[in-house]
Amino acid sequence: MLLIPCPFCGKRNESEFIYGGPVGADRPDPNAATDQEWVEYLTVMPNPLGPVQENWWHARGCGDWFTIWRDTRTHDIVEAPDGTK
Amino acid sequence: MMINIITIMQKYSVFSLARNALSGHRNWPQAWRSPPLKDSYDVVVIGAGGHGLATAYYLAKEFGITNVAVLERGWPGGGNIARNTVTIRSNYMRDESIPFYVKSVAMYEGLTDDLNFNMMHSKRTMVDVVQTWPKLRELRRRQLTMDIYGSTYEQITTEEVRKRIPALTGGGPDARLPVICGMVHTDAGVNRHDAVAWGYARAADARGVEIHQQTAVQSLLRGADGKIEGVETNRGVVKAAKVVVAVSGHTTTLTETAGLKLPLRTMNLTAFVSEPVKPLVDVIVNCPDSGFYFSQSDKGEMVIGGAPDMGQSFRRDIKQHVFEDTVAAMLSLFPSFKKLKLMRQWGGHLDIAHDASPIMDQTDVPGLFVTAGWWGGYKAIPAGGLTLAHLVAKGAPHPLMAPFTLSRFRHLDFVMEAGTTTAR
Amino acid sequence: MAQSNRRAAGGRIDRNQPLRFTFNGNSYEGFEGDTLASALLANGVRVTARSFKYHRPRGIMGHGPEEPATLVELDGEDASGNRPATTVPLREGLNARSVNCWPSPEFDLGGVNQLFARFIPAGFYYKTFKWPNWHLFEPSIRMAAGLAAAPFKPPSKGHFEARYAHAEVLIAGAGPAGLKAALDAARAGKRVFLADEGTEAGGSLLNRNLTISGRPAMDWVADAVAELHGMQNVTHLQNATVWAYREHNLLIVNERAPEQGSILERSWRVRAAEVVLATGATERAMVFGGNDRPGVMLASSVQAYVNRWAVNVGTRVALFTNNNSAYAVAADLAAAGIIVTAILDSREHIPKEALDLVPGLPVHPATVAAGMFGHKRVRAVLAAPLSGGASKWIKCDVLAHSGGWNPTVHLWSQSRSTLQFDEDLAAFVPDQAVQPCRAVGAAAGDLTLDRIIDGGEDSAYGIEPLWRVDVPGQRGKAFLDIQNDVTVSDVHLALREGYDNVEHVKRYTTGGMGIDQGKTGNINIIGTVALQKGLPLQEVGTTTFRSPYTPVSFGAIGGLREGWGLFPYRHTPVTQWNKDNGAVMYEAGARWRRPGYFPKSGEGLQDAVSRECRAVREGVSVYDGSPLGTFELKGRDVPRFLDFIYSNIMSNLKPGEGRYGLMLSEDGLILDDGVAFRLDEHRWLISTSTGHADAVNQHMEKLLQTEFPDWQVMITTVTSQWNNATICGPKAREVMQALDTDIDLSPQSFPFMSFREGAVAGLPARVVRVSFTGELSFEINVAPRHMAELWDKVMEAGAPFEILPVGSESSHVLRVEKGFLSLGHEVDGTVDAYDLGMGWVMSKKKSDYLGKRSIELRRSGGGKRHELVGILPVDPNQKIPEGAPLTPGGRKEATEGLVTACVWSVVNDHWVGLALLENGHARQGETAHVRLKKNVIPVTVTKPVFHDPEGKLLRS
Amino acid sequence: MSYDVTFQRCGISALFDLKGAVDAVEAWVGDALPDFPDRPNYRTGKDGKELFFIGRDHWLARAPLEQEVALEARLKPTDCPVDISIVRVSDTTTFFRVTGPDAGEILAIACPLDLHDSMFDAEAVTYTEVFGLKALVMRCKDGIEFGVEQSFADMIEEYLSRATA
Repeated sequence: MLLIPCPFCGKRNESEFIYGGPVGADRPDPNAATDQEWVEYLTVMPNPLGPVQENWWHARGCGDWFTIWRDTRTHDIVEAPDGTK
Repeated sequence: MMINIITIMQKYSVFSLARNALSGHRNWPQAWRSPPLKDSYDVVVIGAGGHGLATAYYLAKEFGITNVAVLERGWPGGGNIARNTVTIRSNYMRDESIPFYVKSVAMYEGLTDDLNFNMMHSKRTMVDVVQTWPKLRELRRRQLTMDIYGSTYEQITTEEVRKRIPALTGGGPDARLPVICGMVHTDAGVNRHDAVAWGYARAADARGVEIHQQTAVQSLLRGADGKIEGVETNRGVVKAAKVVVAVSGHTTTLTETAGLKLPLRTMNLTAFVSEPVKPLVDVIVNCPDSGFYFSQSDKGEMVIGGAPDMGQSFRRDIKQHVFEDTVAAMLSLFPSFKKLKLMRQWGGHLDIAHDASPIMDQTDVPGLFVTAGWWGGYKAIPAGGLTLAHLVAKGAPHPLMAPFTLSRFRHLDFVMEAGTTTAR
Repeated sequence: MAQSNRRAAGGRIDRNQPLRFTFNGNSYEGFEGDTLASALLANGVRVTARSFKYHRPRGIMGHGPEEPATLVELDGEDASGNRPATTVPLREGLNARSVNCWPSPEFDLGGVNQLFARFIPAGFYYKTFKWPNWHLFEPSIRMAAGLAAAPFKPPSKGHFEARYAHAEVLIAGAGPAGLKAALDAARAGKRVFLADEGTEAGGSLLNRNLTISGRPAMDWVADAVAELHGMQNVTHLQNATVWAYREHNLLIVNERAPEQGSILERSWRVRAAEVVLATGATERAMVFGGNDRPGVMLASSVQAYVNRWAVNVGTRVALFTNNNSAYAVAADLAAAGIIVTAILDSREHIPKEALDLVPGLPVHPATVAAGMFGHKRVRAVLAAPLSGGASKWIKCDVLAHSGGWNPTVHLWSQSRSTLQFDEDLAAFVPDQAVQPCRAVGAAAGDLTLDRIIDGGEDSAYGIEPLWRVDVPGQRGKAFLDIQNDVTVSDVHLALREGYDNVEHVKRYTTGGMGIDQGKTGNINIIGTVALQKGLPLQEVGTTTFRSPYTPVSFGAIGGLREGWGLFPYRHTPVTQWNKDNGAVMYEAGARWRRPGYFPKSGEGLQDAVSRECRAVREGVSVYDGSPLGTFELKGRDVPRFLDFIYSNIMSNLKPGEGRYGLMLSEDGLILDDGVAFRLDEHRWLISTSTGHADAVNQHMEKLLQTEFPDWQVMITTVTSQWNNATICGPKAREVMQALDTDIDLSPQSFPFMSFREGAVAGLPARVVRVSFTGELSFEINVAPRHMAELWDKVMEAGAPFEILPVGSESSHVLRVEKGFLSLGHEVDGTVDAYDLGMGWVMSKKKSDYLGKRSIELRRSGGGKRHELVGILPVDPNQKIPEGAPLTPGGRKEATEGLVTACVWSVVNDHWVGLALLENGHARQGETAHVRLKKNVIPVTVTKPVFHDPEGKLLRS
Repeated sequence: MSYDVTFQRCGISALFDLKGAVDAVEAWVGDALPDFPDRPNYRTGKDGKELFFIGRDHWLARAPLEQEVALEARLKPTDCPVDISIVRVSDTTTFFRVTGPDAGEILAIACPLDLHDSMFDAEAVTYTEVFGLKALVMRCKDGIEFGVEQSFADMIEEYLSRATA
């Protein structure tokens, strides 16, 4: 069970959060992107053997959506969100 | 060549066992050889797990391609196949999936003879314990579609469920989630995961396939024409015009070295076993509404699986809260297990495709094949190995695997299969 | 004969508290402070178990959780199985049995396996039992395997508890090193959590005669414990095993029999800033012929029984060692008046400080034990000089052996911190920590008490590793894993067959896979592999250490969360009324408990549902719609936000107006459907389906906070601020009038899809004209504190119109008759709005909204589409199971669709259904075929609406 | 009872949800409420009213139920400017009190948050988890008070009786 640094509440138990998936590519202009670009944007996510940036929602807390960098090998949080107490 | 290799393989039987017993078991040959690593092969299979070894075996057996090397970073059968809960079943929902798993289950049932290695395949049947009406509707939908493909799924009453699973004393009328009924899948079974890995390894070896342990592939090599050319390993370059990536959770780690992007994410799934006790539960118990399933191994351990963890992970570890959810769900239906003890638990990482269905295909890199996106991939090993071998040998997908090729993503035609996990 | 081996005095037992207990049907007596093992030894019970595979007689070998041989099951109140006898505290009336032998360990029928031993080497089952098939053999194999009987009922009284705790320093182990660490941290004012698996603090000091600065070591322990208990910032638990070390310094502790009312066991989830592992060291076995015979025991255990439990396990003890620690044992035994018949030491040069401990005792350098004489009790040991000289039998009734010491690194390793093989200690010791954690004392490889307490001098340990005895003329099986009956030759066989990785050896031989997880034997397996392969142990490496350190009952892990504590559940103020009025309650979405239908006595489901449907179509009904998800939105950018998340346009709604809409996910799948109302210029109210309220909330917040942080949209969840009673049916308006409201109910001033605020039955209310049934319908929203009152008044005002409460079953029927969408039925992750005949909800004007591009892309692929149609069974009385597939011509081949719903329509007097059918929109009027197992049901394909197609009624 | 505690279902309070930039919200509410807390997850109080700072640009105002009408008249949720949001949510939350010497023991079972006085003092208030649900937790006389989504109240009551059994 991770100890996740919420920018508003500080470190809290993982059970208070809902995982929001890795931070993928920016949303391309749907009217300009090619089919392949669009499919890639939708389906291909970063899957590094190492730090990944991911979204978490403090659903059972202050309601903040924020991102952290978490190392997928160790689960160490290598970069906390800005403004974490 | 093939012939004298086969003679090397000593037939396992009660007679050979007795014969060897008298010689103090000093004459058993190696289950597989350790030949020197050549600098090129017709096919290189990366990963000596279930799917990799099976693919190599069927390449040799069905398509006569024996100049094959299986390269393994660790040791054969040391990956997810050593970490799964050996549940073999074909109760899926969609036309794309059911026939594939029906084939796989049938192949498993004949595997002991085919490989001359005791898989200890035990056709236990699986009982789904149903606790909500929407789940029952979904299972009924599966039932009638499965029937078209000859997979059996019968609804039974709560009383019959309790008769088949005497230890199921929870889930009464006043329970939080009362048991409504059950669904019986008689095709389901369990076997020994080590036997599957070692049996395929031994039989593939006997047909000329080389298995190289402690041989870690660091990157995939492409020629100027963009085609696959071979692999770079900790023991040097190995050339091959065809390379199969069968490395479970690490698929993207490798394919990225060839500049390939795949819709895969690596997640952690855990399992645990209880202390060994005398026979108590004869069937595989699956409780989709509660989010756990288990069976009792021949050694007497309850082998229990639950929901996957949130978030990508290459760390084989236990999420305490996910684990506790599974245990609490189990105790709700099996209160007598409160005094049963946890003996061992572990995690394994696997990659999950965007639509949670497997991917078996030749990639955009000519000559580079992947088999990935397997969760619950153990049950798919024989059919997965056979159909992928077909693709590698013939260059065209086997009809059973056609729905699982990468092309489905081109127009977002996902295979939305609800039957891939009991995760709630 | 009672307690014949009990010493006259001494030991940490209370001789004033005799305890009666039963073992394998015989009754014995022991004392408070005994374990089952110490009491059995005190009573001279030698054979206490039979081994797993060969059913060889076994005795007690250890004195703690490392015990590999004697597993018992307890009957009665604390019934449980597979407990090492060494960890079972004795209590009055304890009733224990050896596992896995019948009728008794003294005479065990399974013993015949010994005759076949040579035919069942490691992995034999992979090679046999193949013909005719495994099923022929499996049942008997299963009966033979498994140890204790399975538990058949839960504890009859008491309960389990799981809780959270937080500490600045968590210390595992209350031996000298752990107590020292606890004192240091506690004195520094830190919040300390100290947990120890034993019944009392002291660790190894409990078993040995040591002094600390001139005083008995246990006095020092008592002082330390007393001081810790005096401090507010210390939590000190005994009988508490730290069994798991998780990520981010979360450790799990299992506390047995806490002094707290009816709590059986308690599980602690401790989050610690720093962890100190003072888990001590475990003595390892020597590997030699007959090393499993009753009477062959770990040297430290023999010492523990003499000192801690005042039990002479034998009268003539021989020792076998490769290090100095056994000499202190010999000294204690001699001091206790036990005859030490020999000290066999595999080392050629024995350090002086060792010899000084045992003046006058017969020490045999460079000599090993090469066999044991005696089947059910040891009588002599075969002493074999390594020089090759003649070996000779030496009398003894106990052989105490020490293969050296393993730091107990299970938790360290679980934390993912690394190990390295220390050549001096000949053991794996902690190396790099990857979490805030350190090991101290013996767990860190520091085996010297003085150093642990006050950094004194290191005294010699002098081990020269001996992984297995290998001399000519060795007699009997040499066991590496006593519990799983794994011998040296099993490991050799595995290696010979190519299973040469340590993990392979473990799996092929099952060595180390027992309940003790090979605490005494694994290192010898690794050593044996290393010798055979000519590798250093570091390269062979260890197998993975997995939680739990020792087995933990599932009850403690589950805590209170079984049953009703497992899944949250939600009630509305009307739930009780519903139950009182005979509602059959269903599990609805989002954990709501809702009425399914209200059967009259003796009435079946179908009759009840039809009766409720008739009321809605012909009279009037009331439905508790409170669980619908509702959100208030406010802010400058709400209009554009709604236009982005709904597929149709919402921004042009006027205050008081509402509109049905569809929410799509970015990849074009249907997320939810619901209604959006504009309350005033800036305030909006949206409703979602019950089951998706949380998902929609998450979806909206994620978009706003991650994609459009500068959009001003403020969302407040009001699901539980508003409950609603929905009056529905042709007579709904009359009931509303009877309820007395200041809202003008005429269709002109209060049309369909509009919203009014006012008083209803004297209560402040929001009334909404939506309809999920196709009938005239008023949704009266009030605050939950008023809901019960409103409900009563509705029933009262509706009585003259024979108003009926209805449940979700009839709602399902009614929506099917209208062809209204139900996410749980028609939406299965493949269909889009066009397939559902809802193209009208897909805005053509908007250049972009969630899901638009993906749906265009998907449809451009030209793949087959399954489209929503109505189906009428050719036989009006033919029911069709929901979920049934449609196949071409009803043949047994790939499906072309499925029946999503099928209900008895009271207005049509006919079973009617909805289906997703390949190319269905173009097939109206055709006959399609539902494929069942035994038969085929022909159905006519129709438009998906069976009642009031123009929608006159709901607008009326 | 193995724990020396009593728990009490207190029902609902007057509760208003406030969102928006702090200046804008402050300007609108004026002196209708206590001063705005300057630290996240802290509360301020004034003549029976309390103000909880429980999220980014997010506050809860709490008062005895009998003050609800008056407070609503002061806060005027329906009239406040577009850039702030005020919603009456009194009915959404049911409050419980766990008091007595062992109150901490019960919260240790229910709540993963470290409620040690050195970590969570008398003025602290925060959303966290209680018996697996989102809950608003704060100290009260002789114990802990927490609020949960009103529809879960029956479940929490049942859970509390099991935990204190």
